[in-house]
Amino acid sequence: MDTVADGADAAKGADPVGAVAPADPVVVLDDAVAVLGRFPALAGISITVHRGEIVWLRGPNGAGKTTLLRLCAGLLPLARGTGRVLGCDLATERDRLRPLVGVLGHRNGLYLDLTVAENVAFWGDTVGAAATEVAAALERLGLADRLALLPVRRLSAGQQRRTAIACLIARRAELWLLDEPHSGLDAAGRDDVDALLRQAAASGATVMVASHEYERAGPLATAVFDIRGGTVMGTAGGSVTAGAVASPRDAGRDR
Amino acid sequence: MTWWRTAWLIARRDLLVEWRSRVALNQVFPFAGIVMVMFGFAIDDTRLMESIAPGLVMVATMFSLLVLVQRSFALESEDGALDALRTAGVSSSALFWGKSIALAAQLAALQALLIVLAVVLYGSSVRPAGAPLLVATWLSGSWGLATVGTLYGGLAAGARGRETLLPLLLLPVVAPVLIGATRAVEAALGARGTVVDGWPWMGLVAVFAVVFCVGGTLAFGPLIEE
Amino acid sequence: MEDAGFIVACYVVTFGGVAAYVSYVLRRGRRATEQLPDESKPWM
Amino acid sequence: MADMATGRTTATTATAATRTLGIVTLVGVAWLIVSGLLVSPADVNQGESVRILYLHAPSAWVAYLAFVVTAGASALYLFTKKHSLGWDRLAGASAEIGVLFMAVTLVVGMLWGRLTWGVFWRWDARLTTTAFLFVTYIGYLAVRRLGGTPEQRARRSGVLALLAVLEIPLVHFSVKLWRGLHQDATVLRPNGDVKLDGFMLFTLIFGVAVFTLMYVWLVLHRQRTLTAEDLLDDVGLEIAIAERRGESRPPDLAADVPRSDRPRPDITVGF
Repeated sequence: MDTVADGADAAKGADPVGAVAPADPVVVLDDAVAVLGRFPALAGISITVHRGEIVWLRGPNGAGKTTLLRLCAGLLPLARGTGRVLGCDLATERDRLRPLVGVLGHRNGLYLDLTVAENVAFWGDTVGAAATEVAAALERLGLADRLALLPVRRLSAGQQRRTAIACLIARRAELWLLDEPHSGLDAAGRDDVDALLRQAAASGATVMVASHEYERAGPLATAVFDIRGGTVMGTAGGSVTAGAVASPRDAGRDR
Repeated sequence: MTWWRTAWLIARRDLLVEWRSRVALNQVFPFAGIVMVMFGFAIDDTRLMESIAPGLVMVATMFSLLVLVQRSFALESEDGALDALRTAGVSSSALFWGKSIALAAQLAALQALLIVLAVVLYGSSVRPAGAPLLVATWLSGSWGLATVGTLYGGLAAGARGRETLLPLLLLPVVAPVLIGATRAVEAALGARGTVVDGWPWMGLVAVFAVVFCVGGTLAFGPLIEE
Repeated sequence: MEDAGFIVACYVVTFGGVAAYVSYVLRRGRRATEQLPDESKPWM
Repeated sequence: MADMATGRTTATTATAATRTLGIVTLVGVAWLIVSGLLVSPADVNQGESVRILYLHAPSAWVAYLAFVVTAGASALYLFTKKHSLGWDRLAGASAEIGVLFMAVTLVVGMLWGRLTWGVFWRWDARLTTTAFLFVTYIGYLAVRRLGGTPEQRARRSGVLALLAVLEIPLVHFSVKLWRGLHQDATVLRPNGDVKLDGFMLFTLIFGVAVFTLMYVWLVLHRQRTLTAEDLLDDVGLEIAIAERRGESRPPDLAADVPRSDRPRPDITVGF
């Protein structure tokens, strides 16, 4: 760490070149534009997210929240501007970035004809998770018993969502990008998600959540971005500085 | 996670989905069978049918290939699994091989069924001397069609109008397999020429399989990338 | 002479087809270029 | 938009060079028609129908040339560091012209076949390969129209053009082998057994030259049209970005400004 940037509180213009040290920003977007067809879903957005934060993306439908999450996952090309996520340049290193993030989109990314257990095991296998980790993930989401043997197609929307979250746990991501993670879940499921996200952040992962659920996301978030018209209108809430979560390693990574 | 293990994981997953949903078994195979029966109605000439049976088998395979390729990518896009695969760090070449292996297995089963149907419906018979040629053509044809189908299926998967784009892209490309496999099977079944005449045709099919296997391994990533 | 009809048809098809395409390209080019200033056009 | 503050706007893809080229080509075409239809003599074997050769062979030549250019430009796009979209647009323009000339070749070939063979279509190796090539590049053009970013279009279609290079020899070889089986009696093949005397040969070579000039002229214009359209898309994107950003203003401010009067970005910015 260079001492020059010390007092500047990770000034926005600072060049984030170099290895990702704990206090380095995990996501830095500068005037980023992402295009869906001809439509600029993100119209020049600039944000900085630090390690260990839980960022709540708030805004009306069509504001660009989903696109922002997909851009940060390396799933969409950057049309204009610059961006760097987990030390990877969004223009050139999306291949390297994608395995480092965990995404929960609108859709669950499940194979509807396979059982819950098969789905979680498959997604665990793709990232090399051990069988015990997969079992633990199923257990944690309350999918371990009878449900695990049912095809996903026969589950309710909430149960499918739980399965997707179990798949997400089995993957040890450094950056969690969640689009409406609470949708379809009952109260207990929502509590599970909240606890999970807190634990992930405490153990050094970074979380970005797009949500319309104020009473859920509000208490959870350490920073809030108001997204509207494909840009950030403002930041609010108890935005933590880099120093506040300086050393997440002691929390361990028990997931 | 080695490359081979990933490819195998994908192949196993695709075959497991097929085993659970039985779409190929319950819908595509009967479709191919009914195509054979319809050819029988349309041609209505036993001697002619016997001599063109190999061609009809390959044409029915081509039609079924289109349906199987669509299905192979529909199960990825049904619930957004393609994005999940991309963020799981699955390399595109491993994905290509995995899906090709699964598709080749289904095609091999399908062609075996169609050959049996040709024997039953059109009166074709397998010469003992032609059996090795038939098996070699069967395997290389299945692999060639599977690789080229996966390659172009992946390109069409995310596109508007994919149902119509896929045949437009795929059918001109598979012409060498259609020609080569038909001639080789004709030789093997004794519909035309000697068995020895069939081997160069099998070679053509094998060359096709190798070319598109290599081409697909290299090209699949850029084609499906957004 | 029956052949003459075919031969003339060939010439008509060839140059008629090309002419139709030329007019399509020019019209499309005019529509696109009239909204752009000259200094942005690399060929100018 | 001709009243824009900066610079002139000339609504054309032409330049002095292409105008000259166009005039030369037109004169050439006129002479080719006169020479091919009237001046040149009839062939001993083929009779008058040899006059079709002066169209058929050059248009086939241009079609193949166009596809070679498409493959080369695609390779240059994919394998150069800069990934210049100019190569992609050249590939697209050339493929479109190739499809046009391939269609002309097929139609003229069929008419000629009707004259010399008595049938429109024969399952001749060259004819069949040509038909496959035609369909392949129609598919290529369909993929170019799939949408997405220009880079995505360029990458996809570039890979597809290189795959077509793999495919064409295979198709041609297999069709040739396939035909070899049938041992058809030798018949009049287009330009196979035509005895070209000096003037006829000259007319043929002249036709190839004129068609090549036609190709160059077309490819220049088509590529410029594509360039202009891509630039317009960029401008449209700038406007769309500004409008999109406008959504993020507080509603009361946005209400003050009627939609059409919202400040638009100067169209020349960014070039």
